[in-house]
Amino acid sequence: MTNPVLLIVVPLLLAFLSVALKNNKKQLLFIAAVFNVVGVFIIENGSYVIGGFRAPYGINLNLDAYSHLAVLVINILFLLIITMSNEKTKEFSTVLLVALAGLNGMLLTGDLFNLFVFLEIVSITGYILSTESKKYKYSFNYLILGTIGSGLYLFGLIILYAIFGSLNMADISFKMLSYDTGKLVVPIFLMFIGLAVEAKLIPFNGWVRGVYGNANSLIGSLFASVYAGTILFVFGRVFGQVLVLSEYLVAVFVAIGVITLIAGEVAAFSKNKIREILLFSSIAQSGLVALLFVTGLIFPTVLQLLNNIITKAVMFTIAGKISDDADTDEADKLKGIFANNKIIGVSFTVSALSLIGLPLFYGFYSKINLLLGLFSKINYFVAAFILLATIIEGAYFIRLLVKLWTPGEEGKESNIKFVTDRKVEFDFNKKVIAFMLSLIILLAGISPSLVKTNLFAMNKLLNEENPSYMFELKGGM
Amino acid sequence: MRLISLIETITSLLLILLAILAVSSKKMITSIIYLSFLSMLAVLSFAIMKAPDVAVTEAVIGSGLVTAVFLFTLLSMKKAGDE
Amino acid sequence: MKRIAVIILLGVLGFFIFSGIYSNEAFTEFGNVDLNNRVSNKFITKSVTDENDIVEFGKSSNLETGSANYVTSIVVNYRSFDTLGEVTVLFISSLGVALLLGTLGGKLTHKYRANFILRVGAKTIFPLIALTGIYIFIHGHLTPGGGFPGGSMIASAVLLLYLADENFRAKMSSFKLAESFAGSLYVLIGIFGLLTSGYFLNNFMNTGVIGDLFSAGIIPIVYVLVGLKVGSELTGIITDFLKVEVDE
Amino acid sequence: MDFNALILFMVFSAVLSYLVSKSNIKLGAYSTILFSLISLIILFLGRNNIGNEFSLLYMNFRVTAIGWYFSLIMILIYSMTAFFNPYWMEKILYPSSYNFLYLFSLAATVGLFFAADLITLFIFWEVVVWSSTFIVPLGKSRKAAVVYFTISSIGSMATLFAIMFVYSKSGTFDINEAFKFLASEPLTATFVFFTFITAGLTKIGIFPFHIWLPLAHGNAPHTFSPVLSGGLVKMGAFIAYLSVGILPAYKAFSTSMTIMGIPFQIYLLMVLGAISIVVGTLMAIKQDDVKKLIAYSSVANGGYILIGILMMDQVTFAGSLMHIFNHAIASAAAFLTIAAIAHRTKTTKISELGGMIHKMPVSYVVYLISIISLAGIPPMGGFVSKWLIVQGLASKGLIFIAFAAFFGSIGSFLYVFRPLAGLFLGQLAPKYENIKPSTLVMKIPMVILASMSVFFGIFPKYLLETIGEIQTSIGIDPIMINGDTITTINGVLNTNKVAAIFGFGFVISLMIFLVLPKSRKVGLMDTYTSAEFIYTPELYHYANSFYAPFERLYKNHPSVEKFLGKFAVKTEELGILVNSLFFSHKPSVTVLWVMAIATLIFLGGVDI
Amino acid sequence: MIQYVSIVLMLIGIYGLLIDRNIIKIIVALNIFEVGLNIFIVSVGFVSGGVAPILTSVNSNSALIYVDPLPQALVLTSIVIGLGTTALALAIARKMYNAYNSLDLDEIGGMDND
Repeated sequence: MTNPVLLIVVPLLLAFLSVALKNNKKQLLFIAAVFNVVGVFIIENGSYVIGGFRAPYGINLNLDAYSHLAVLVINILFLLIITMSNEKTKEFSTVLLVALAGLNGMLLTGDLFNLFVFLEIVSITGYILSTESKKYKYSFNYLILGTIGSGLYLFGLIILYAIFGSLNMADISFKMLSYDTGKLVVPIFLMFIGLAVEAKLIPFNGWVRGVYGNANSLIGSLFASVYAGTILFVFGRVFGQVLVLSEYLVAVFVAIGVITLIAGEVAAFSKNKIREILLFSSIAQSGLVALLFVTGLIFPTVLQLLNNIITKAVMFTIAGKISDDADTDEADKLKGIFANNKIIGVSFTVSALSLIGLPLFYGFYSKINLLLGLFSKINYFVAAFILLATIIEGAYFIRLLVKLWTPGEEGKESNIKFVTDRKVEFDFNKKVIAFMLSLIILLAGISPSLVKTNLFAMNKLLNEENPSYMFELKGGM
Repeated sequence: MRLISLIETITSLLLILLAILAVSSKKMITSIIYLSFLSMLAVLSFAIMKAPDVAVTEAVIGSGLVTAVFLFTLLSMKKAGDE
Repeated sequence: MKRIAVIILLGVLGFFIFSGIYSNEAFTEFGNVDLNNRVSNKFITKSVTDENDIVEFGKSSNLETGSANYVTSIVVNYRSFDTLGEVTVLFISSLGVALLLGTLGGKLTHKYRANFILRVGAKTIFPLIALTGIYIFIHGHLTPGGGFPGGSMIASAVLLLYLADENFRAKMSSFKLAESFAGSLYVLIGIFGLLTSGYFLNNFMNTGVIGDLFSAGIIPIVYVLVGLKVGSELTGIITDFLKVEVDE
Repeated sequence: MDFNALILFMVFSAVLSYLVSKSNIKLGAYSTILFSLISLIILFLGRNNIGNEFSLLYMNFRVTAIGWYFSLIMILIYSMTAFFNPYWMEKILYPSSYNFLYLFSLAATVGLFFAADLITLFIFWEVVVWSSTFIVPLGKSRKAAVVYFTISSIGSMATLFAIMFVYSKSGTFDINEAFKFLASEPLTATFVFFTFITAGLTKIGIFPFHIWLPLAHGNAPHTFSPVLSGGLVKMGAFIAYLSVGILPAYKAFSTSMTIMGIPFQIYLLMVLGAISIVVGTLMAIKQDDVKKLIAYSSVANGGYILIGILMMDQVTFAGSLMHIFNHAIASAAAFLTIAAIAHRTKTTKISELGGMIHKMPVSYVVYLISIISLAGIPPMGGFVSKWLIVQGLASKGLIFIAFAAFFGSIGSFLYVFRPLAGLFLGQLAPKYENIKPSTLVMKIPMVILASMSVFFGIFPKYLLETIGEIQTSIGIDPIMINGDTITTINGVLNTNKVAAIFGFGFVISLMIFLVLPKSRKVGLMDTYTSAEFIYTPELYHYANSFYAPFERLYKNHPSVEKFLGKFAVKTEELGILVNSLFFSHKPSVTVLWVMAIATLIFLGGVDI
Repeated sequence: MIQYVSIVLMLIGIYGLLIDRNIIKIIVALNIFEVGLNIFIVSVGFVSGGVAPILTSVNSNSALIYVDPLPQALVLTSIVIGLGTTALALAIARKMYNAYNSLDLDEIGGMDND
């Protein structure tokens, strides 16, 4: 098997079948996730046209180093997350199957309109998943914003089509190279809005707080990790590689990214609920990743993105499980919760420290790389903002960790008797996978060369000047 | 040719008018009905723009099914409100 | 006050969008489009893979896509992946609606007992509408329409029956099966193409002469499946919407 | 033994200690003593390693004389403090993790001092920060850990910026090479100098970054406060040394404006050091909690150390290096005595204690010695080093700085006396009538550290010779020392004579004490006023608001704590603002933002 | 003309989104936006004097001037997606009505966890 289209259509097929095979939905989901994880190791890089019509006329799938890495990570994380929150997948199995298909489709497609279709599929699965919390006003908000966003994306895309006469990524990219992109502010910004709504950039992300803040362990981690990762990979594809941005737009996008970064961290600092802290941290990280992508840094950005989504998968699962069991996720009411759940606590801590970017954890490696990239591009101010954000991030994460680990009143020694009486039982799956992921974070931090050389796609990303080579670039007409 | 452009102009103006009415009407039901008319005019404009496929689809889905779904929703809410 | 502010804001925004779009000379004005600058020109001559100078209705045969309707050729051949996605969107929405409303028990119409005319009329008119729908999607490659309007028509016919016949709800589960069957078959056809020719959703059948009913390769088959699937999905959506809450 | 193996050994000993602790907590605690002592011996004997280079994973190391000196101090403090660990194992929430982090942070400090490139330096710096951050909240304050980490990360992020900046200009991370280009670029050098040294300033606790010291040192577990105060603070001194010794600061600033012959950039930091001396001293006088008092004295002493290091000359620098050692052992010993007292009494508040001399005479003597050394009173080591620093400053005519140093010395008498009188002397509170003296294991490190203080006060040459070698190795004139006579430009100090004089004085006063009749002892509860029995005698204890009249002088002083507290509140308010501005359940709010932003951006980017 | 109108329609839809507090009317506004968008997409492919993109016995030759069929194909997708989201939105609206017994977003209230 080498054709990556199977990553999309097999989950889809199983989704269609799952309507008929009601009782085996959960197994079908698991089969599809495992199939995809196996599949990502077998697929071979290249351009795959659908229906036999060559790009840019037909739709093609681009499997280059960038999208290969993306599908690799996203599929593995998807499998891990549904295994971690195994008990919650039953009701949403079909939705998750479609989501899996859509996520792979978004990452692989080489066509901007096809991307819109998959974006809609993924968004709709998102709307449905968000209704799980029964907080319908937030789902409604999400739906309206998502629809308007993708509508504006389509609007912008059609304007581009009217100008360039093509919908193919590589073709448009090729044609834009010899075009005065300063004239394309309106369509590109409209497309940006569409992706920014999903990618959680301030101020386009009014839905995030209500949806993430009430999500359970499965849905929270899916949103924060797999969904967010996918949309940011796509963001990087569209705005980092396909569309040629004018200097003005680069400045605008960087400004939006910086605002998102700082505002997100500051908002997280003011929060007490674990999930809200995490969601604002996710927002900030999205801003960071988005701004790095538009500055043209691909490799370090991907590293940082991986850091974000892997750690968020662990942390949101734990936070969601805590709030499912303890009926609250306010840190003040959960003091010392990790004293009775040490493995989970260690996983959470390692993830948090990695997200802050402390050494010996993977996050440090990505942070150093992105700083090197920014400094080589003489982007001192952005680097300074990132470091400022790190300080805030460190403050609130350490505050959270200290609360969750060491119960106690000010002026009294931390003692087991201050531990909250709310009980949280973590099941085997969560413990093992969370711990495994934190071990990976640790290993990758201690020896980044492991990541560099062993993740085959990563190596390619590292070695090439412009790691994204979309196939048949000179398809032309 | 003249006739077409006349129809086009009238359609355009009606579209805007209906859209404004739909947005600004106080009652939900009128709003939905205006939306339905808007879709029908959209069908007309698709036809003007030589898009028969789109026109058929819009006629069936846009002005037919969407309106029906809207009305059912409203109906169910009314019922819930009655009880 | 708020309204005026919003109108002013949107007015300014509209002005910038207009000037942003129309100040760009590359954006061809309404009606002045030159297809030679777009990928569509190859769709017209059907020469994406085979070079054709000209395609003639009723004469040209064995083209890369045999649909006389260009839109259909794009929807089902050139960009069939979009269509699969589109079907999926509808599928997932109907699923979402079912998850949200499917647990409701009551039936909106139960209070209004359908009268004789509706019952009889519905039963007579149902085959007509359904047949029209089927005609539309079978002839999708020749005439305007296709799977989506055809499927919708079937859905509206079913809706009629549903409104008229109180016992009809028991039979709804067969639609789920039809939906599942049609969707799976659509994907399987695609995979079959992948296995035989290496391209997913490849048009692996002969296309025949343009304009014939059985001429467009897999297009009629796909459209039948799409029509069935869309029909059953829309039926599902509508029946879900016709449910009401029952007090427990 | 190769230091390559030393670092590996230290890391693995941390893991090993964790595993041992998992099976037996006490044994784990003893293993920390064992492992740190072994490391100390390896390091001490491995002096011939100086000059070696080696690498682990992607990290590169180079053993330098000064790095060796700093590591020695660090491991000494850690290993001495480790003797107290067994007694705290039951009281600490996560004993095994504590042992792990204890040894792990030690390994990281050694890695830091041997770093050959800036990334390695930064890695170990941050590792020390986060591993010690998790120990602090096990003590009395959760907030302390957050403040400690936040202030540390302000410093480390600034330093990281400098490191990256230097790398982007010079293309190398090697400590010796990376900064070289700055010699000819004064403007860039100024920027790099200030950003790079920030981490050092935060760690030493230089004003305005000093607020974490009293919080963290005062509230950390009693067995970790000595390490924080005696050990980890010295990492900052190392960064300060790198900023003037390796970064060619004096060369780069040779063209810039000078104040008293010192480039204004460096002078500015010296002023900060002087402010720290003043602030630390004044605040120390106020404290009722002994641990906070010593913490503030660390702020003051940090000022001395920074000033001395920044001078980079023959006398002051040597004094500073010596003071690093003296302060480390003295403050560790002081904290250890407090720990020993707290082990029995469960409190560190001066006003709650008193008369401890009767119960813990060894602790008393050790405390006396170390606090005298901290205050820089002869004949302890602290005196020699402070004398050197003041000598150096005076010889350069740095009047303001010298005045601050002088002020610090005077003030230190005041704060030294307070715990001495309140804690050890005076009446014993009735509830402590039956407490036992500290255990033998606890006495070992206290006595060792105290005797070192005395020894190096009387025979500083053993220390100063090493320091002289360090000075030679980094290219400045070594301190002139002949026997026990230290020669500077302005004066000569013979520590033996000083010690003899003080010893003589001590003997005389001892004789007076023994000969003169004893005063009657009054119990703490034995208090009457107007012939009425007082039911709250604690409030009338003289140690309660000891320096009340003096403190009143600067009661309403401006405070960095308050300022930073306000800043944190403002940040939170900003966060709430962000929340309410952008996050609503109504789509119209976000849509309005989208449209407004789009309008704004089209306004700037669309040609009309 | 009709192209300008389509953009105006979109703006009116957004206006409705901004002004209306009733969730049903918000969905109506969303539909107006989508109708405007669909008309815009089709208008991008319109060629004046072109014929509908279907080969028939009358227009039997591909050498004729056809309107661009691609945007029309895209609009088909867009319409169906619009239906899907509208249905889902209305289903959520019904659930909201059941949960909060109101259709007014102001009445439904803000973040319940501030």
